[in-house]
Amino acid sequence: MRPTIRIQAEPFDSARETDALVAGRPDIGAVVAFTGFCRDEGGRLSALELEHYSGMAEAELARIVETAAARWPLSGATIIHRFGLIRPGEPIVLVLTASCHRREAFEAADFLMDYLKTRAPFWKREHLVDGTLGPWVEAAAKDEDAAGRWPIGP
Amino acid sequence: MRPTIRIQAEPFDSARETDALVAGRPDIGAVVAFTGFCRDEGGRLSALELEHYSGMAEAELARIVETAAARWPLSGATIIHRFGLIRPGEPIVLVLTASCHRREAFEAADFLMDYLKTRAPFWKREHLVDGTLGPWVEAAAKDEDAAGRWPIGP
Amino acid sequence: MRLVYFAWVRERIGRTDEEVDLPAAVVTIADLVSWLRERGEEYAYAFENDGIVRAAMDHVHVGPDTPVGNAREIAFFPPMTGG
Amino acid sequence: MRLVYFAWVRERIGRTDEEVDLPAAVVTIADLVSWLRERGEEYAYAFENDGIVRAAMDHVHVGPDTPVGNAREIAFFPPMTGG
Repeated sequence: MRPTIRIQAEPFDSARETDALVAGRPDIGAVVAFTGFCRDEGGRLSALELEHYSGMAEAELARIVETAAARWPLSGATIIHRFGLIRPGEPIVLVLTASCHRREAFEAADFLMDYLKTRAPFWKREHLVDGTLGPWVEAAAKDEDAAGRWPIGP
Repeated sequence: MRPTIRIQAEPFDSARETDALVAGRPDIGAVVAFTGFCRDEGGRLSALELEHYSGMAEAELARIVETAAARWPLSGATIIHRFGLIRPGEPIVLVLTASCHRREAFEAADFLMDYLKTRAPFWKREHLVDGTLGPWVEAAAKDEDAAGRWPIGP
Repeated sequence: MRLVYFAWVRERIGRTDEEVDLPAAVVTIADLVSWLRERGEEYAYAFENDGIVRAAMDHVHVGPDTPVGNAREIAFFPPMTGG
Repeated sequence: MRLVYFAWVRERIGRTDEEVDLPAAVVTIADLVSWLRERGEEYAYAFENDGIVRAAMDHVHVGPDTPVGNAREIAFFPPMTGG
């Protein structure tokens, strides 16, 4: 399984990524796609600014996918994470998992998101609708808890 | 929440369905998309034929979505299920769930697939590569078990 | 009352649907299955094993003890295999 | 050795990266943090609370007891908030 991992400023096309994942693979029965979007937080935000640690981000995502692939029989996996200024309603992250059966695809996608949230070196900062720069988003304790749901971690 | 439920012979476009689900909804932070594909079962199948109970299929999918919406705070949900002859590699079913946060979207999509598998009136029949008609697919005990994972059922 | 059949239940019975007038003795879905079994070997074949064939009344899943009442349409079909 | 900083750690220190020559007494990541704190109030501010700032050595997450060894690049950053 050779995963696709990309970190980019541009939006992505989840249908095209899914097509690429399943092309020529009639053994794949299930694909789970998670897309994370920028919320406006009740109209408070004009954008989120995503900073990342180039080099480590790619390496860490590759390690997270490797851990998932060792745990579930995946036919394929794709992670695309954007950086830069992202407006409410725009996608931030795409995680795709492909497997013969749905259980593995669901669990692996869920695991990838939990680990990505707590381990991939990305940081969000709020830009407010009044034109000012808001605070850096604080890490949610619930994300740490979610990553802790998986008995074997990377 | 007004779900989209469609039963159709034609393929679907998951990206377009996702766009429709999140358009004008900057409160949505997470969309989970499950796509089920026709497998070739090791090269044995030329197609799957999907029969359905028109009228009840739509009604049952609506009830399943209603049950999910009562349990998780969903911003939107889409189920599209195809019928007719479907070739290996082609999509059969799409389940989309949208929510503010990822946990609800993941759980609701997982639940919808489990219940759809055991309650929605669709039946699959195999068409074999040698040109003959294969058997009707038997219901998997693991699908019943999977639906039983959810303490409150429809 | 209209009866409809799907998948291998349809194939075994050899028809997609039919109109029937039920005798007063048919109260529940289970009674209806017993009555159908007596109508011919194609029905006996479709319902040969208890607890396999599922039923729906006016598009809602029902169990064997459900009274057929004034249902407009009752469906019989194998366990579902969609998705 | 190259040090790199991200998000509010970068803002508090006021730079994205720097080259440093570490004294022999700096053995672990925790030692490095203590040494940095002595370099000025901007560093003291960035590392004001123990256990908040995370570290990575050559692109791999590390804990405070990890020896810095011959690392080429050590990064300091807040808890991650991607996804």
